[in-house]
Amino acid sequence: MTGLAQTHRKLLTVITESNLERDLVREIEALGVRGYTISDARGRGDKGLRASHWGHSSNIRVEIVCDTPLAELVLTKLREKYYEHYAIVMWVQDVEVLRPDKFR
Amino acid sequence: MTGLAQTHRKLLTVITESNLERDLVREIEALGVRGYTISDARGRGDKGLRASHWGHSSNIRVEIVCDTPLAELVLTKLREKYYEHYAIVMWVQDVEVLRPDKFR
Amino acid sequence: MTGLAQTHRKLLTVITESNLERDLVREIEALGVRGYTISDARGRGDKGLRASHWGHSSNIRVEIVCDTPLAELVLTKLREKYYEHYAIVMWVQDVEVLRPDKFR
Amino acid sequence: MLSGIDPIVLFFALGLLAGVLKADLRLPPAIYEFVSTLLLLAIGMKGGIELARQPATGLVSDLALTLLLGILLTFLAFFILRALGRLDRANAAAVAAHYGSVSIGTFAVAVAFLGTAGIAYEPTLPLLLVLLEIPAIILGILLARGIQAGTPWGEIAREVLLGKSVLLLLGGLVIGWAAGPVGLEPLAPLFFDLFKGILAIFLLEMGLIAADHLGGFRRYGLFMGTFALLIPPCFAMIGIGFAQLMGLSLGGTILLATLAASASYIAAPAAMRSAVPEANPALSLTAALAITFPFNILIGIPLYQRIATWLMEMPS
Amino acid sequence: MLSGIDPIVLFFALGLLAGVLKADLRLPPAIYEFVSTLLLLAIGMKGGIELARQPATGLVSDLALTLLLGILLTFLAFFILRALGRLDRANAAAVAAHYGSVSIGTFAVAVAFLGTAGIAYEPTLPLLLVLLEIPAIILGILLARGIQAGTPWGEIAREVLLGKSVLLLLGGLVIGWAAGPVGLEPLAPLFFDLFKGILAIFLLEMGLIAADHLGGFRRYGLFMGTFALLIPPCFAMIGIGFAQLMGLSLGGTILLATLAASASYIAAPAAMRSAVPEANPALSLTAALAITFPFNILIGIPLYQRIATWLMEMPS
Amino acid sequence: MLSGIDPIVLFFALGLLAGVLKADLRLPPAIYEFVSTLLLLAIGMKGGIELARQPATGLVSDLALTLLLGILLTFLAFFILRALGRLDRANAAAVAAHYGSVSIGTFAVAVAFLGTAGIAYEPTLPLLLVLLEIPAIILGILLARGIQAGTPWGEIAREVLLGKSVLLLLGGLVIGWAAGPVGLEPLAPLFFDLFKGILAIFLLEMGLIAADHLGGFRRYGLFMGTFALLIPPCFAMIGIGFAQLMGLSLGGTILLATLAASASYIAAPAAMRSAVPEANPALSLTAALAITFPFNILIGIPLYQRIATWLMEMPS
Ligand SMILES: Nc1ncnc2c1ncn2[C@@H]1O[C@H](COP(=O)(O)O)[C@@H](O)[C@H]1O
Ligand SMILES: Nc1ncnc2c1ncn2[C@@H]1O[C@H](COP(=O)(O)O)[C@@H](O)[C@H]1O
Ligand SMILES: Nc1ncnc2c1ncn2[C@@H]1O[C@H](COP(=O)(O)O)[C@@H](O)[C@H]1O
Ligand code: NA
Ligand code: NA
Ligand code: NA
Repeated sequence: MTGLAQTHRKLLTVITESNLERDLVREIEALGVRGYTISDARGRGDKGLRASHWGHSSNIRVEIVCDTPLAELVLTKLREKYYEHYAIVMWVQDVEVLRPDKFR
Repeated sequence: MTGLAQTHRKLLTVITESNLERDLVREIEALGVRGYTISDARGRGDKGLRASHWGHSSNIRVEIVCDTPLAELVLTKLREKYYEHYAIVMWVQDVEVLRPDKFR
Repeated sequence: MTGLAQTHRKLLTVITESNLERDLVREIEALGVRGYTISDARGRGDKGLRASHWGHSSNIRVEIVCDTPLAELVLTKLREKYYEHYAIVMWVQDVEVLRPDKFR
Repeated sequence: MLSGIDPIVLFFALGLLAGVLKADLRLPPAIYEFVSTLLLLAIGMKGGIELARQPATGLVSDLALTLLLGILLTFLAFFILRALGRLDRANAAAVAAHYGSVSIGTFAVAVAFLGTAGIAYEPTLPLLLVLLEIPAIILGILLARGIQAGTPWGEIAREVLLGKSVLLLLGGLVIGWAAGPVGLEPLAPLFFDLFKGILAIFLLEMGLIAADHLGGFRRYGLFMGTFALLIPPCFAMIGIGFAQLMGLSLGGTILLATLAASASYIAAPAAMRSAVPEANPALSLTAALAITFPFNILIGIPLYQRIATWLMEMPS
Repeated sequence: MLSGIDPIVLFFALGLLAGVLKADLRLPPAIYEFVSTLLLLAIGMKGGIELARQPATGLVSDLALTLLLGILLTFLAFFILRALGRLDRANAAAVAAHYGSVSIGTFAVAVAFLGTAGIAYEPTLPLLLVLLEIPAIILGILLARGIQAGTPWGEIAREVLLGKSVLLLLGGLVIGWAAGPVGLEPLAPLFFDLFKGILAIFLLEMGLIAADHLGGFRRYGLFMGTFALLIPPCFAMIGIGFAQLMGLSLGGTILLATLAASASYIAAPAAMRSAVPEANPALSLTAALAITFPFNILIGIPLYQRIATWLMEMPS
Repeated sequence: MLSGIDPIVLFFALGLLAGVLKADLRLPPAIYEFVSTLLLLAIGMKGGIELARQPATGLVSDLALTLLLGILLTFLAFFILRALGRLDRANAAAVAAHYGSVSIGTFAVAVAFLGTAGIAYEPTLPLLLVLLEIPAIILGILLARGIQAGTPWGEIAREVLLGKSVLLLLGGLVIGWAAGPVGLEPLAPLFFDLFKGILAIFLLEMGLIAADHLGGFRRYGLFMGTFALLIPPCFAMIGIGFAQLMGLSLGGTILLATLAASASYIAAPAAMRSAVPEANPALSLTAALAITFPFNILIGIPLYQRIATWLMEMPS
């Protein structure tokens, strides 16, 4: 885009078990993430259906806009910590942002 | 991105009527989609405001990460089945993923 | 993508205070936005944690798919109106859409 | 003090007013679900208790007549909509399905009215309510699509028969019948003592929802408005006729009239949306929710009560 | 067993404790909405019933005095915050709007206290409550922005007058008045019998919310803490004075004192956020929710009751 | 009319049926939260009131025996699962933690049963319930991981001790004790009169949830099914034994037996998921929710009641 939002950042999206919310937030804040957005979700993946309307098996959808090194760091750490035993999926996209200072 | 999440996939986002959820899920699973994420939404489009806090007129937001052929297949089929009579909007983006095996 | 969804548009994502919903919708509709999707969210940013389960401090997540000029217009206007005093974050991405006529 | 006004009707008016003024008042969907669950269970359980007290007689013929009533009303509505309203086939069929079916909220208000007036009714009425929900929906689909090969009848039957309202009404009925009046006593504070208060909250929400649909009024023109206003009293008369055939009491007659006069805004819309997608859902919903529902609540039920009383007190 | 402690206060303490300990206890927003809707309707209806029983006299002068009280309290708060607290104009105006306005939760607790103590109060109090909500908010905006051209007064008036609390209180009042004590009897189990239980749940939630805001305490320093602690008893005295001018009974006096002492945490924050965005919302909310609300609940109301009793039993 | 059937059990059956038929019936999570909050507070408050009436004696030894019971049951379950079921260490430990801990929903049903039967129980039972929740979870983690350096014991303790159920039960207990029977009277309509109705709604939801987990049945084979079916009565016998050691009344004995027989599906799953992530959560949940819970509700509690009565009426 011209002019306005020309700074490039990464948008990292994480879908995982809602009971991990507290732990995951603590984790990413420790890694240096200063901003994130969370919403509730349900879905299906390798670990089966996670759509019960009960806390036990619903998902959260976490979005983090940050620079590439931080995105890679978060990706690596979350993979190490949660991939083996938890329902989790992550993907990365390019985004343009205003006020790059807000997104490290 | 370097190293980590270098496999490319498509992210297909579908916004449609929440009462279609059960039907749509059955449809995409039949097409071979093995993973998807759903959250609740509201909005406005050609079919008017869909923001009542009542089941009749709220939306869902479905995200599917998969490879290009599957994304095209899903896009075609959903268009054929729902475009004429239902409130529905779809868009496609590029994403980088870890563990490409999870996303066909 | 081949054939199907080859028209390019912008996806503008806005995260902001949920109490702004009514005002912001009026604003973007006045700017010419004919379609948008809203969902509820929580998160953290420069203005602190916005995760109370109480109306006062929760967020909304607004998505607008439109052409580049409109995206820039919306971005500029929202920045002027809300950036100084409200918790707000925006980012822009490229998307491919079917039925380009639906997205101005 | 306006004696004689039932306060639950005022709750509907309050919701309507708030909705029209676009006030910042809305009940979360979870509360709507909760409140309607309680009402459905309570209505079912009331019927079940009475059934345990005095077993139903002549049930089979009553059920058959009820089915017939549902079919008749749907056909009638369809032909009026086609002939006078010049609606296309799909829309006429969808609207007809709404008016051939019933509104449980309207039924609950009528039950509350009878309670206040101290008028008893047959315990089978909740059963008739369930039965009256169904034929209109199936017929509506048939009228719209003909007997096509592709129609997913299995899926449609499942959706209708396993809908929330059928399940909770029948479930309540069986529970009420199995546990009997004594067994249900510990549940009475929630389901029976709070019934009218819960209904008030429900009607507040219904007012808000109806207000959302008032806008459709203008769009669909004079014919639909007239239709939505005149069908209820006409269908109520047919309902009274069927009640006489069944030999129902005064209370039962009022309730059957109310059922006939009411239009579905839960089961029918969901079924029509999936089976007759080419019909405009706003058309039926506006008529059923924004016109017929308020009419029945505010004017209809007292009217049907008066007519039924007058008819049944006539020396025969 | 600590006789004399009202258990609803303990629910607030439990919520506060759970919040401070960051325990995994939270009531869904839908429940908060439900519970506060019930409380608002119940308070309104109680007033309406009494109004139907004994029509209000001298209402106009009472309403005028109430408006005056709201204006006076807001000005007072503003000047203290500017002069002693050295807050900038926008923040001083925003906080003043909170303290000139009222807290319905605090009012509900006072109503419950009077109920337990068997003290009657004038049926017009819910009306005064509604009236007291409004001038502070408008004045707060004026104090912050002056009489500017761009101020969307229409929008602001709409937001305040059509806010949830005004609508439900007035709606309840009208319903209570129109239906009268007998008409409302079937609604009593939900709205009146459950009142105190519902209030307990509400206070549990308020405790959790207050705990969320305790953190702000440190940040805004000693002055705001002192302000939030000393304003309530001072404003309560002014409220007692106005109550005497209106000739209110003991119950009415206690309630008006409580209203004056309380700070808004629903209507005022929403209005200030949109009309005075440069004010820090956390500042007012911390003061109103984390300090003034608990103070009034735990210490204030019994204190005002004692003072009012003592004053009114004095031979004049 | 099937006299003798407690209707709340029928609500569970209705939910189960609706779930199995994949009917369109679901209670919003907010309602589940609300309903379980009310139940936990009510159970706690009931205990607190009794405690205010008749202070507990021999409490310390009862608490010690309860801890011992929790430890014993967890070890027993672990060894059976390892030796007979050939489960790996992590899964055996996780399932054992569920069965050594308790289900509050099951306890609530037993309390309701005793209420109907007019059988009193010791006021300390809610306290024992809280205590019985804890050792199994800690032991389960120890059995899975050994005494490792990295275990975040602080975090785990916080999660267990500040879990919703512990907090609301203990909070209710303290409130009930502090306010006493008279002070709590105004809260009785919500917490005590509605108790059984609220429990019915809770069980309807539990039926829906259990149905969701029935699928796991097939997957985990015969052993887990048998385990989930036979452990309850065996553990109930051990519970009865401990009750005799404590000298509990008939009601207390039935409740302790029920607690021992029940398997946690809230506290334990959450703790195991974070502390023993390599264990399959579906395994424990299927057993606890889809088999053990229904068994206890439908067959277990009446059975334990009969056995306890028979034992305690024996001349000693
Ligand atoms: N291909 C996919 N596209 C979108 N979301 C997915 C996909 N696969 C998994 N998910 C989401 O990620 C959660 C965890 O996935 P899994 O670890 O594969 O069970 C699922 O419950 C879905 O919500
Ligand atoms: N341009 C758009 N950008 C984002 N979401 C849209 C857009 N247009 C439509 N939507 C969403 O898609 C739903 C259906 O759109 P429609 O079929 O145009 O009524 C709407 O209710 C919106 O939630
Ligand atoms: N870097 C980020 N990535 C994703 N969401 C963010 C980010 N920063 C802020 N947000 C969201 O935007 C809201 C407002 O941000 P702020 O204005 O920085 O307080 C926050 O409450 C978050 O939900
Ligand atoms: Na009808
Ligand atoms: Na005040
Ligand atoms: Na156990």
